[in-house]
Amino acid sequence: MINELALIVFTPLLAGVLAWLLNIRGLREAIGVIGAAVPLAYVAMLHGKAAEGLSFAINLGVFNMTFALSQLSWFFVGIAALVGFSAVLGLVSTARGSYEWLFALMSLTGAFGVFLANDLMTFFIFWEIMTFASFMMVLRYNRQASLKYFVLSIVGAYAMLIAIAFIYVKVGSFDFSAVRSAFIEDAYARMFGSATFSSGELMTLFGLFLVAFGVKAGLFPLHVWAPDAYSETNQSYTAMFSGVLSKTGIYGFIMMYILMGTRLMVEFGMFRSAPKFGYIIAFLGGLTIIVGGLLAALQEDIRKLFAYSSISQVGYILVGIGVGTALSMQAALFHALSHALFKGLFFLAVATIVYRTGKTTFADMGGLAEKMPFTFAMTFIAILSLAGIPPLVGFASKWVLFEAVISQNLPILGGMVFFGSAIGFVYLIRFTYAVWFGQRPTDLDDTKDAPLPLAVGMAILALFNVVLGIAPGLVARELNRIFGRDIIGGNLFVLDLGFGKYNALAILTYLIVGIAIAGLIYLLGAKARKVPVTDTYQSGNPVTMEYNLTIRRNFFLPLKETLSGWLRISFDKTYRNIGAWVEDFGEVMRNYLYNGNVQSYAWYLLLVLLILAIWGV
Amino acid sequence: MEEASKVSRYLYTLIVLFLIWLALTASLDPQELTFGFILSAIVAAITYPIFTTRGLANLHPKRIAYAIVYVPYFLWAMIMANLDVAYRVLHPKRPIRPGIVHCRTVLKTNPGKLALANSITLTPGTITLDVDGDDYFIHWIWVPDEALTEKEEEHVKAASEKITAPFEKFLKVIFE
Amino acid sequence: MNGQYASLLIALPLISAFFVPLIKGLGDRAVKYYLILVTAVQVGIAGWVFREVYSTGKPIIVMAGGWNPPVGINLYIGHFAALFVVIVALTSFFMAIFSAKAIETEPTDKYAMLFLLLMLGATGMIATGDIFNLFVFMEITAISAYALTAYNKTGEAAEASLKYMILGGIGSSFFLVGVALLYGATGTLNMAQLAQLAGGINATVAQVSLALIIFGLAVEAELFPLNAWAPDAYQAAPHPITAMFSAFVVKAGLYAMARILYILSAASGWADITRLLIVLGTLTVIVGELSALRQRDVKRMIAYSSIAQVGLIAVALALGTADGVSAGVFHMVNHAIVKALLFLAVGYVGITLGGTAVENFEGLGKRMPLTAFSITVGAVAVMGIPLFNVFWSKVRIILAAMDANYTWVVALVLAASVVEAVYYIRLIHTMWFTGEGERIHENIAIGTIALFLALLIIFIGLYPDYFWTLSQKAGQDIFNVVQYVKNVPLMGVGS
Amino acid sequence: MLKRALAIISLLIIGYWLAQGLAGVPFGQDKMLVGQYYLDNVREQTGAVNAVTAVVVNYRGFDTLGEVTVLFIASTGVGALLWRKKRERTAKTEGSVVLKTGTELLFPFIVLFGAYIFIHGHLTPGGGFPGGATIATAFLLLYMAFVGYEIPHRAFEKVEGAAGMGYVLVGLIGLAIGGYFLFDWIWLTWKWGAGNIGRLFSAGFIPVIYTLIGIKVGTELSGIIDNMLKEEVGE
Amino acid sequence: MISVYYFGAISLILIGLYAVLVKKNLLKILVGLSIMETGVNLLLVSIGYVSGRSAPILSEGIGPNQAVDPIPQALVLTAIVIGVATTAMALSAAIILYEKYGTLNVDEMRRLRG
Amino acid sequence: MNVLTALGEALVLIGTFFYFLSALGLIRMPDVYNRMQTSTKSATLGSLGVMVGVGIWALGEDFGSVAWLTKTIVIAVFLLLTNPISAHALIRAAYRSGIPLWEGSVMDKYRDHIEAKAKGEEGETPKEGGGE
Amino acid sequence: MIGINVYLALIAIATLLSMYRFMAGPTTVDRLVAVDIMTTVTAGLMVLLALYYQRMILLDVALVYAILAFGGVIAFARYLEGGL
Ligand code: NA
Ligand code: NA
Repeated sequence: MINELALIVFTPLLAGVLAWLLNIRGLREAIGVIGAAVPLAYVAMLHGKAAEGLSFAINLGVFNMTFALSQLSWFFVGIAALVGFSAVLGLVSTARGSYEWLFALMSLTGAFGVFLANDLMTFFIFWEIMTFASFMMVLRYNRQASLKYFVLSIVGAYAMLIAIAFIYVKVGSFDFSAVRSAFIEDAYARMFGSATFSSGELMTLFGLFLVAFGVKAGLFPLHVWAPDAYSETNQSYTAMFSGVLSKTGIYGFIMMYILMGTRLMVEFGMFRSAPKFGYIIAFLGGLTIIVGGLLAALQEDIRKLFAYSSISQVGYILVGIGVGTALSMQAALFHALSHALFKGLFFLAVATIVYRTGKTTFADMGGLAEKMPFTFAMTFIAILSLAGIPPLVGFASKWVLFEAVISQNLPILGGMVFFGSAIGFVYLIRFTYAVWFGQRPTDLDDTKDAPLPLAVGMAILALFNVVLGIAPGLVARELNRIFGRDIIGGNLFVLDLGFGKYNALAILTYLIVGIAIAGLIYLLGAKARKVPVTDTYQSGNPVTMEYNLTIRRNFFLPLKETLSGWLRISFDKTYRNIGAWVEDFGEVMRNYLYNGNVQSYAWYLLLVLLILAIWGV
Repeated sequence: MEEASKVSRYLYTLIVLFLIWLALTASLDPQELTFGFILSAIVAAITYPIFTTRGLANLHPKRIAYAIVYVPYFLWAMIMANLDVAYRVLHPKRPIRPGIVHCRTVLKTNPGKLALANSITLTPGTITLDVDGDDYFIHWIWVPDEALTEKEEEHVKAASEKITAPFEKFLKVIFE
Repeated sequence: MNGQYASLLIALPLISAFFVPLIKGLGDRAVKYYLILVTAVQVGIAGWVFREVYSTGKPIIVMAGGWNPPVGINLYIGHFAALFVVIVALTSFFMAIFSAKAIETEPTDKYAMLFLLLMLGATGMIATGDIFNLFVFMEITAISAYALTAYNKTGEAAEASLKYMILGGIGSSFFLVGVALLYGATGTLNMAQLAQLAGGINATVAQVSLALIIFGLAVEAELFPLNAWAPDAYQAAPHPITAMFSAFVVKAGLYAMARILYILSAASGWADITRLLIVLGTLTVIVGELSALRQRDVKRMIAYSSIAQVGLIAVALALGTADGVSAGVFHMVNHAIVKALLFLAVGYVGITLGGTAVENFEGLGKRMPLTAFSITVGAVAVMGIPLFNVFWSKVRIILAAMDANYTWVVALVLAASVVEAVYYIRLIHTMWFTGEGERIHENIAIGTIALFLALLIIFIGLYPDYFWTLSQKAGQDIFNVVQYVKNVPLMGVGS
Repeated sequence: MLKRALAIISLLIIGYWLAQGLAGVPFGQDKMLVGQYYLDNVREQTGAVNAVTAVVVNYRGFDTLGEVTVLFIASTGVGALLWRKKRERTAKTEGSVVLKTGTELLFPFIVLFGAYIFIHGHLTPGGGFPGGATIATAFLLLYMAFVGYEIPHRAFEKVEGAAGMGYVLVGLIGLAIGGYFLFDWIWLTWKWGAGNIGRLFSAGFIPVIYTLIGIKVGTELSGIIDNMLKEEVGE
Repeated sequence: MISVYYFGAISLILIGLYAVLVKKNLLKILVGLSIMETGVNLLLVSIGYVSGRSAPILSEGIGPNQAVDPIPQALVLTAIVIGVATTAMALSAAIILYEKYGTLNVDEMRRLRG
Repeated sequence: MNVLTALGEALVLIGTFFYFLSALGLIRMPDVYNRMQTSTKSATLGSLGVMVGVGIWALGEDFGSVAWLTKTIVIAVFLLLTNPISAHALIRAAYRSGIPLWEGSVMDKYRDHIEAKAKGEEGETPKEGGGE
Repeated sequence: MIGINVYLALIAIATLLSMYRFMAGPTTVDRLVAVDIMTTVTAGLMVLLALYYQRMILLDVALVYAILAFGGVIAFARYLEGGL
């Protein structure tokens, strides 16, 4: 019997390669779906078996590649398998050729590998596989976007590599447990005398990891790749990209806590009730929420909107992680789950829209609710979930997060989190109205509803949004298992934090009752005049395009103008300038050094001889 | 001048080469002699068409006798030439009156012309600049008054008498 | 079979090269097939030598003329040489096949001879145990490389060749001065005996000779700023030859540098030289990558990339640790495979589409999918993506460098790798996602080689154990000088 | 000017450095280790009296094989680079009769002397390379004197190749007979010329190899001269 | 005090290198390289010299302890041939270069660059 | 000291003196043509003296053998044959490469000859132009 | 061998003077003539040294040298007159 973990990790890759090699329409889709279904099935089977210490190793000679299943990794693998499977269903409809099957499934393998890795090198290897595969998905659509993504990713990856190599050199092992105990020992050593890792080294390590995981998670100001990359690829794949891949960054931060948290805490101490180093993460997370949210509001392209929204949401998770209490961690994990669920759902919906209409900007859309009722229904669940409307899963996680942050007396972070929710409403309203309601352009009259695979994918995610929203205790139970103690109390429907309580069932009941009453009123009340969405009213004055504040075009222009000063500070541009500078520098240098004149080259030789001579005597 | 038979030419070449070999090794060791003979035979086989046209006829006793007499005659001329040159080099006023003169030879064979040209080059203040058919053009460090005439034929006659004629009487016998 | 038969590695290419004039009359085709045949036999001999060395674990010491070293010259075919003669032979074999298609310029018979002698030179450099003999083989390699660089007889080819000759000439002169000093100080040219006597050499002599020898070899090993000939030569040489340059000619130089470095590790001034080499190696990486960044000619771009990788290998070899050397050797192996593939594929594009300018690569994915795929695999491998071979050796080098406290080197090298990723990604994008074109029939033989190399890249990427073990043994062969000296049956002359 | 000054200063520094190094290996001092071994054993072990030759052909025969190869590469390389579809001599002036005749007379002598040099390589200085160079000089003179002269290329190339093969074959016979590549089977196995040291038929395979090298070098250098002196002409 | 032979050898090497560094004519540069090689060869021979000893040809009454080191001389023979070979190659390449570029000035030999 | 060594040494002395004279001519003469006049013949004679002198000298020493003499004679004959040829080739090269005669020269019959020849051959074989 | 130093001195002076002509030129043929003289003188020197060291083998060297030098001078001369 092949090890379950190996199956989880390698089935998608195998399926991807097979699908790519066979490249027969229909067959490759089937193989792809199986490739994503097998891990999901195994994850489901392994539920509750994390304590059994399931592990797996491949001896590569170069080193031992090890995998192990823990509660934490089960949780993340679960998210990845679920969202990945749904995204793969989406791909059945939207994938353009075997190329995408190969790399989509390869990136899934990467993510599984990252979550299941039991040593730093394995972690890094799968991190790279995942990055590379996702990059290839973007490359096909847009060279510029993919380059930006890849360069930032690789900068992050190499930062991680240096950090890992550094730890390896000091500790002599890649193994998580060995590294962890080494750091804990070192923490004691620090407290009672001299430590192996100096303060500067630790700061460097932390910085390197911050860059490494920050890039992947989309932490401000390393987020600039995400909007382009998320939008410039297959939108079904984006569901996986945003839902799964960005979680590896989160997972990385958590691993950093686990491996060297104690040591860092001992070295750098606390800021208020959060560890100092964590506060940096949290603060950047807060900025990420704000920046992502504001920019999301200003987008004219739905793909971009959700890309920025995604960034913003990951900010929440990072705040939770940064605050560093058990509860905030749990909140972060919880929100990671809900974010994967609702953002996955969103992107599948976007994929459906793009697939059916071929359009991506608000200006070209409108009134689709009528034409795509199922998709609209799914999107509506996602909207509610993201906006944090009970009893959907988004509310539960956000509520825990709020409570966790506020209870720690961290007002700035609290404010940031709150602001994030507000701005979330702003861009969701626009999306809701501009795409689904209002006047429908005539060329969208023939738009059909979601194709079956996409529909199934959305349905699965929607189901989880609802079920886990109503029964958040399911999640809480898993989270408590990870921490080995009951941090969030309550039962299946009730979350009890000790100082606050949330009863999803009760809220559901109120909601149903409320809706029933409203429906009753609607049915019994005065007959409203039904206006077809194609019916347009225009009062006498012609609308000028320059300042056309329809909901579909430049709706938030005033906001944009207000923020114009801030918007000019663009990290994206800074990075691009750095890139251009490097290229120019390379060009100048190469033309200067390799000027073609062999006599200059002979002088180089003389120079080296001179150095040797001066050095030698 | 007609060509001798191949055998004659080959044998002549072989003899000359083997003699040179003997001079080079100056050894009567049978190993050297055997090998030298074989080698001379091989090299002669390759080179005799270039080396000689007249073959064994070169070894005619009269020729050899004249050649033997020519050596001291020429050496004497050469030493005289060198003393003359020494005088011109060491003389503070550097007494020179150079020019290119035109001579004519009666020699017909190429080896004869070569010998003449080399002899000229090595003797009194003369260097053979070019040989074109029977015409020799010679750089002369002291053109005598007799040769300074404008009339071509007179000039050639005067120059030839001074330069080529002294050697020709020997060379004619040796090479013609 | 007697280990002395390993001398066939030298004898076969030589006698085969000398034989070419005798069969030249049979025509170009015949000469090309003959070349393939000879290289195939060479692969066989190399394979036998490899098996012999790795199965017994003992090096083969070929004693020319039957004289024990240091009286005679010996070949030392240890784990490194045994591994690399296979690489040399195999690459040559592939390139011989490629040459059948790629070489149209006459005179083909001369090409075949020079080709064989280039292979011979590199083999000898790797195998020899005598420092002056190393010089001879280095010159054999270099002069055949000069000739082959200019083989296309264009002005550019002659220019590149002349640059190569001038810089190579300076390098080899100073190398020889170093050898002269070393000989003057020890009275021997045998490397094993030199290793024994190195500690006792007068400090100044040791410093100067070591510096000069390394300087000379660094020109061949393409270290910045001594490598300015390299991009031109790579660009101008016939495509199969470029592949050989990158796959093993430069490797032979690197090996020689490492071998002598460790042979003389007892010499004073050693640490300074290694430090300088690391600095130069790092600069090589950076300058190479930056120079490749905006290249419009893909062959030249890959040439710069190759130079950059060579710098990385030099860094690894100069770290002065067993891990570093092993990692360097591993990278040599991987890089040889990858660059053979890349230059093969790029060269094939060059001869099929009339040039290697980047414009010719637009739509290559549609026109020549197999070739484009090969280039992609190669490019991805060089970038250091896991599941491809180069990743493992890069990681090993980085670990070794960190271990030796060269964090700044690692940081700079990795920064340069980012640049490398950028231009390779651009190439991949150009091939697959721009341009259009009719499908062109791709040569089966070349396609098979490319596919084989690509699969090898992936195989090592998935299962690096075997090659890593080989590399470790080969690295030990270079690093463990004590063992090296023990292995050479030195007779008691003097010492 | 600045460049020249810089060059001179740099070179002086480098020169000083080299001199420092050389000061450690004093001139005229006996630094021999392996060299003394050769001097002590050369007669018995190789049968040659010229120790340099014994080192070149026998003890360090591998170098010489390489050296032969280098020259072969040069000849091949020059041939490859200067190869054109149609090439001819394009001399503007004929050689004079003096030069022509002189060459005709000297040619056999120089060839013979070249052969003398390589055949006596084990007894006197010289050997295959000077001997070959001397023979090539003979051909050079032919080229100088006769603007229409050409060596028979094909034959020369074949001889060149065959001589090279001969060298390797001698080495391989050593491998077969004595167990080592380039083993001097004539001297060490067959003991030929044992009573002859200092005479022509001695020194094992050294004269054999020198003869092969001499022929090879002679044809090679002639080939190089031929290639250098011809230019491409239109069809 | 450095011996005159060493001094000469180093001087030749440096003079050759100087020519390579400043002369613009390719042929002069190649001559410079040859001068360097000559210097190196002289150095090799000088290193093998032993005061008061003769050429290592053990005839005419010269015994093993009256001869200089044969090795450097053997090496020089090899080095000379290698030098000749390189020069021949360089001249051929220079001929092509002159054919194609019409110049031997190294400053104009710069089509491959960057 | 016997007759042979004395004779040999005398010849060597004369030979080396002519070497010196030859080089002196190289310095003192005004142009290349006249330098060759004074130098090449002195050098040849010098060589003759030195070579044969050494051969004879060696015969008088106890290590000497007849081989010394035969070999030195071969060398001497070689130089006697080749030195005038190279002198001739050089002076021809000087003339044909356009080096003018010394201003004190009194005549140049060769130029007349070349010009006449060029005129005669014009139109027939334009390739064979002769000198310049 | 009383006078050997005198002969060597004369040869040395001759070589130096030729060297001067080689450096000073002014024409290429001047330099070539200087080389020709130098090689002739050097051949003589080699023969003298053979006597001095009592090594007949050096005579062979002198002859090889003379042959190669002759070939070289002829080649250069022919090159200068356009005869290649
Ligand atoms: Na004369
Ligand atoms: Na001469």
